[in-house]
Amino acid sequence: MEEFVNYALYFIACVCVLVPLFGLGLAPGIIVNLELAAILGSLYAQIVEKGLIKALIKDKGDSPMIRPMVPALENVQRTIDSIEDGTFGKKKIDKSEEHGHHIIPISVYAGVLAILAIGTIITVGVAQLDFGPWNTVIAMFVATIKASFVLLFFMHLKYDNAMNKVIFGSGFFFLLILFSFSVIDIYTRIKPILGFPKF
Amino acid sequence: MAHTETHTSHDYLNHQKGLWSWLTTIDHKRIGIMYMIVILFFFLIGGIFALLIRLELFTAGPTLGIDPGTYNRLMTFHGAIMVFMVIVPGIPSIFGNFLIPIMLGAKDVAFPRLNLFSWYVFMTGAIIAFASLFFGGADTGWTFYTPYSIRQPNGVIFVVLGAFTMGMASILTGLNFIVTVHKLRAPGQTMTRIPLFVWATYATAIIQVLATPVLGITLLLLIAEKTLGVGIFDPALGGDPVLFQHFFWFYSHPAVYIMVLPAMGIISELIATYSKKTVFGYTAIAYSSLAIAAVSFIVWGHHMFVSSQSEFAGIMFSIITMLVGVPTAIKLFNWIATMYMGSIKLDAPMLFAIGFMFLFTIGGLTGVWLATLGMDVHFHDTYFVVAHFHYVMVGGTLMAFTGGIFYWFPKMFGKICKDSIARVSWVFIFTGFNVTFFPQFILGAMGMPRRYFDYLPQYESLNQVSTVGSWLIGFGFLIALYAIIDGLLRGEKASNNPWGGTTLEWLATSPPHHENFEKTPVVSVGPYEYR
Amino acid sequence: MSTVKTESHFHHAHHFDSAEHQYSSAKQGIWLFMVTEILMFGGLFVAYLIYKSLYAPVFHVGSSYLDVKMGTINTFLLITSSFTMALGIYFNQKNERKKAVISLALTILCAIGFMTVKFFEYNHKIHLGLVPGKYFNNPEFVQKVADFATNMQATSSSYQEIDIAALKKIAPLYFGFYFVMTGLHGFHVIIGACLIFWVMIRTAKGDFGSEYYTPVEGVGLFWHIVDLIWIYLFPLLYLVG
Amino acid sequence: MYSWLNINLANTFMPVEGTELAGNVDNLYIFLLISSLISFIILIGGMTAFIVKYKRRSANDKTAYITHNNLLEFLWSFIPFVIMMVIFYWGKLIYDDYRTPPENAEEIHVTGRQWVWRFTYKNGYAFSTKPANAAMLNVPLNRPIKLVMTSGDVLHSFFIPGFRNKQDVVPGRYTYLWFKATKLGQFQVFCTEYCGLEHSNMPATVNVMPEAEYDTWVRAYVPEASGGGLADKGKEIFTERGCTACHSVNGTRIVGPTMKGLSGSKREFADGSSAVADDAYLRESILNSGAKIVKDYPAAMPIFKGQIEEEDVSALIDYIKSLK
Repeated sequence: MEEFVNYALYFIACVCVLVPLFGLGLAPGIIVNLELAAILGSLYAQIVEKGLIKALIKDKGDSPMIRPMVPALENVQRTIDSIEDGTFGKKKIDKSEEHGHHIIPISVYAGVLAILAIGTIITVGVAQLDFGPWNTVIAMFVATIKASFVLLFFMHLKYDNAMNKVIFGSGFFFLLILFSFSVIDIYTRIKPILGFPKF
Repeated sequence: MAHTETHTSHDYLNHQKGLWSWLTTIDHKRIGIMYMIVILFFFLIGGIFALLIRLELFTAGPTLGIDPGTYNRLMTFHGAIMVFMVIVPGIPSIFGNFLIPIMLGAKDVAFPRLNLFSWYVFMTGAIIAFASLFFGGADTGWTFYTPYSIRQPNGVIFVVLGAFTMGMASILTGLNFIVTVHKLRAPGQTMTRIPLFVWATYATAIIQVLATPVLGITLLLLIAEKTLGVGIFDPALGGDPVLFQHFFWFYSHPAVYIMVLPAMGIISELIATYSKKTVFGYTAIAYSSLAIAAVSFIVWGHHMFVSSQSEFAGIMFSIITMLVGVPTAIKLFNWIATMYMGSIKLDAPMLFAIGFMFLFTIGGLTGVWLATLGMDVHFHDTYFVVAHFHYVMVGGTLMAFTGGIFYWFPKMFGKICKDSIARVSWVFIFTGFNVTFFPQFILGAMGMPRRYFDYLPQYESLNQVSTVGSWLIGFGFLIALYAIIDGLLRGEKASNNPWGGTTLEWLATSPPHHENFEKTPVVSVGPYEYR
Repeated sequence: MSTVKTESHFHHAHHFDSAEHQYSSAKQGIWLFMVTEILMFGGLFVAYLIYKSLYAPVFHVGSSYLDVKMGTINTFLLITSSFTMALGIYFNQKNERKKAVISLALTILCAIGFMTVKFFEYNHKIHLGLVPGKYFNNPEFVQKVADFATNMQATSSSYQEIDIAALKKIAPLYFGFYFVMTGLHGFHVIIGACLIFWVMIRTAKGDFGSEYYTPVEGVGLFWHIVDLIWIYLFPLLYLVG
Repeated sequence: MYSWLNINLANTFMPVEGTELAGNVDNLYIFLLISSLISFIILIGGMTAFIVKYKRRSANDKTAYITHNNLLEFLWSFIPFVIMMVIFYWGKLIYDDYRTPPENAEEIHVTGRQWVWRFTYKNGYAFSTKPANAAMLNVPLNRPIKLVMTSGDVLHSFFIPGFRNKQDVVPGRYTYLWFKATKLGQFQVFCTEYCGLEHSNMPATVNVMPEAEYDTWVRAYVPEASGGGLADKGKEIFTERGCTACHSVNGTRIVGPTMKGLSGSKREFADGSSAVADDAYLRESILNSGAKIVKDYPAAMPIFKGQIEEEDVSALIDYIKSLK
């Protein structure tokens, strides 16, 4: 029964998102993205269920191509395992409960300050050159790097528990919703005529 | 279950004495009661405005001898008071404050002083909003649509600033509840064992925290617009009035769920207790609250189908709006399934729950009509919309609210209201409500636009029916108020668990100890174990 | 909680199990509040980005009117203050009260410096008549916007539809955004400085130590958010035209 | 009066269908009404049946312990979902019709202002709904018409209940509304976006004429140089801009002071000061009414600065001066 419900829910999801959009020919982009997500999801499922990474490490771990990647792969496998048995993130919570008052050495703070200063110089410097629309992209990219350093180290988010990370992430997520949906409307509707017509 | 005698000497009502001890209290129960007093007062004012509006619409043309400007101010204040001061803060601030810690088995909310602070912030906001009346009032409607609101005299600023401040109180309350639910559950009280009212208020709190800041910035920009002429929302300076609507509804659509989700939580409690039966599909109801909260953020465009929003955006918002209907339907079906093979007792709170189901079903179904693109073009901004949202807000939220008051009254004050009086009030409110608002569906279909001071003669007969109905509602609420006052003055002493509820608050004494429980309870079963 | 707090004997509030429990709850509350700050400023950013793409010439010319040097100084002031704020928490964790007070005082100094630079910038703008909509009075700026748009039309075919007469009318929009965004941010800087002053006094009185420093941590988070917002505001307003 | 007691036809209390599209909307309406009625009966009927059947008999009734049922829960989320998708698709089809005017549609320009509509035909024939309230938007039968609309001040909305059609009129941009009338006669138009004092008094009428009659009517208009003095123009503006809503010209008090004999009289203000109503005062009061508030009157007048052309102000002042 449980399985039936699961498959039924999956079916609902498909019908609910794909069919109406596909049928109406509304947004091929959305469908492509969803299919990509579905492919990634099934790939993930395969890796998890069939243990592809484990097999890779076991069979080809000695080949020169793979050897340098083994530690990283093992890391990935460990994360996957922790998600599967439901302990993902929990270890971190325990750690932060123990070391709730995690003390970061001054040297780290100083390093972050240096990075922020360098970031600022880069942004100002780049702005003097003309890359056209890329200027905005570069500036925002550097700003985001700077912001993440502030978040992770100054605000200790790196050592904080998963819940606070989720809470903070949700702020940006809902901002994205506000932005994308307003923009979707603005760019698909009649352009403003700028100014009043005479009566 | 109910075995200990009430400890009147240690309950929260007489733990400390005097007005000052109330105004400086950090006890969540007392703060809940303080919210109750002021919100009932605001409700009275908003209700009087509503009656005046209906009276003015009794005949086509002027009836009361007021000019259209006064009518528009009445209409604006009715909306602003009812939305920002009554229905949005209502259930979370009163019942949420009073009950969430008790239901979780905690001694208080996470930040008691912040809780008191948010009461003062709320009061400040309310006072600022009312101060507008001395500066010419506001006649923009509670939506403050630009550019009209920019062109109006400065009384608007006060209402906007008041709404902003009350929004801040709403954020702080929501924040407090989220942390309380996360951090202060009693031992054994897992997330799957908390009562459904807590689930609903938790989902509400998430919306409050995530949506209200956008309202805040929108209103601040509106104030900047009026004082400095910034031009972001003013088409005369290149701004876009439709962007204002996007920002406004990004808050105000989720706000609709701030209003109705806690009501759904109350209904879950009432139906379980008065059917003496485990809630059917606890998980489904709990998660549907979260689902509604999540989806509510991406449907706001259905308020703007004819606002010159793009066709693509309209279609997108319409299809997502349809998805909200699914979790709502799940809830309704689950409640009815809970009644199946139960043992149903029609006390006043249960009558209010049934009234909720009846009216909310109508409100919900007509909501689907309004989310339908082609249909909404005709119904938008007509009395059909007015009827629809009153069916959801009044028929839904206020029904649940009144039912909740009678249900938890013994717990709050240690006395019992006369059930017979409460039932009489239900009869008047329920019939009066339908008499008032059902004709408005027909008026809307006939094409009568909303916010009209004057209307064509052909709409007169239905408007008169509607006005008569409003008197019935008013009378019904007066009886309910009488029942409450009568209960306070002459009510019988209540036992700890007069209705046979199974959630934690019925383990506490009536009225509860000032630290809720003398000994922190340990929870080992789910919330609705009737076996 | 009215008892005297010493470094080793912090009494947690009655409704919490332990000091650790209270600390993590308080922190979660502060993070939730930070989310509301992000969303509030986020609304402004969304509006800014939308208008920037609609009326590019206005924003281009507008940003050229801002003094990048002053903006850069302010950026350095704020990131330094973020650093000293972090140090303030660090020294509290280490029970080094004197150093903590000095760090916090330095943070306040940076905030005052920031506001001073801001004051000169504002003064300059107001002097030139570069103020929001209603009071805007700088024909030269409007002319520059028009020239820039004409130039765009001449060099690229995709800007043919720009209505220059109308563009002139909406030129003040940039300074509307400038004053609202930096004004709201400046207001947060002032609030933050006051809060830092409050925790500084309490640190000096010895209320905090390695056992209990939640208010410092909370005020610190608020201050970093103020910094974070400036990190985005600076390039958007000053650099990206 | 519509016979809304007749329940045979669900749409009897909807206004007369003036277009083909209105018929489609009414079909959707009937479908929604019937499907909602069925759902309502299932939900509330079920509830009532349970209330009656499982009424509490004694205080210690035993109840069944049912926690959930996956199949049931799946069904009652899936079936409403499917129904709602059908409704969405139907609504979307109609919406597409609303939003795609035929290529050959004839354009008529509509401008909304507080609280008057102004219609401009292709050949330059233009008139307002006020002061001549009888002025109707004449349109031909069976020919698609596209209204190109904009607003001069605040948001309005052009709503023709008979055509089931509505579109907001937004300042600063053009919006469209199209219809092909299939029934002769007059159709009511409302403003449905709140626009202030006279929001409910902003009606217009669409008059559907036979094609031949329409063509003669439209051709009868010959563009001519507008005559009349400045004061006459001022009188027109005075009515068009809705000044009449608050200011009388015959000495009675409405909301604001009367205009009769205003010019040259001594005005006393709320702050105790006073001034003679000369041209400069009139100008200031029109553009920025809040500067001087006449004693005993509310500060209710909108600010017209930037909203009104300079020559219109002069015309208004001339007109006010003519009211002795």
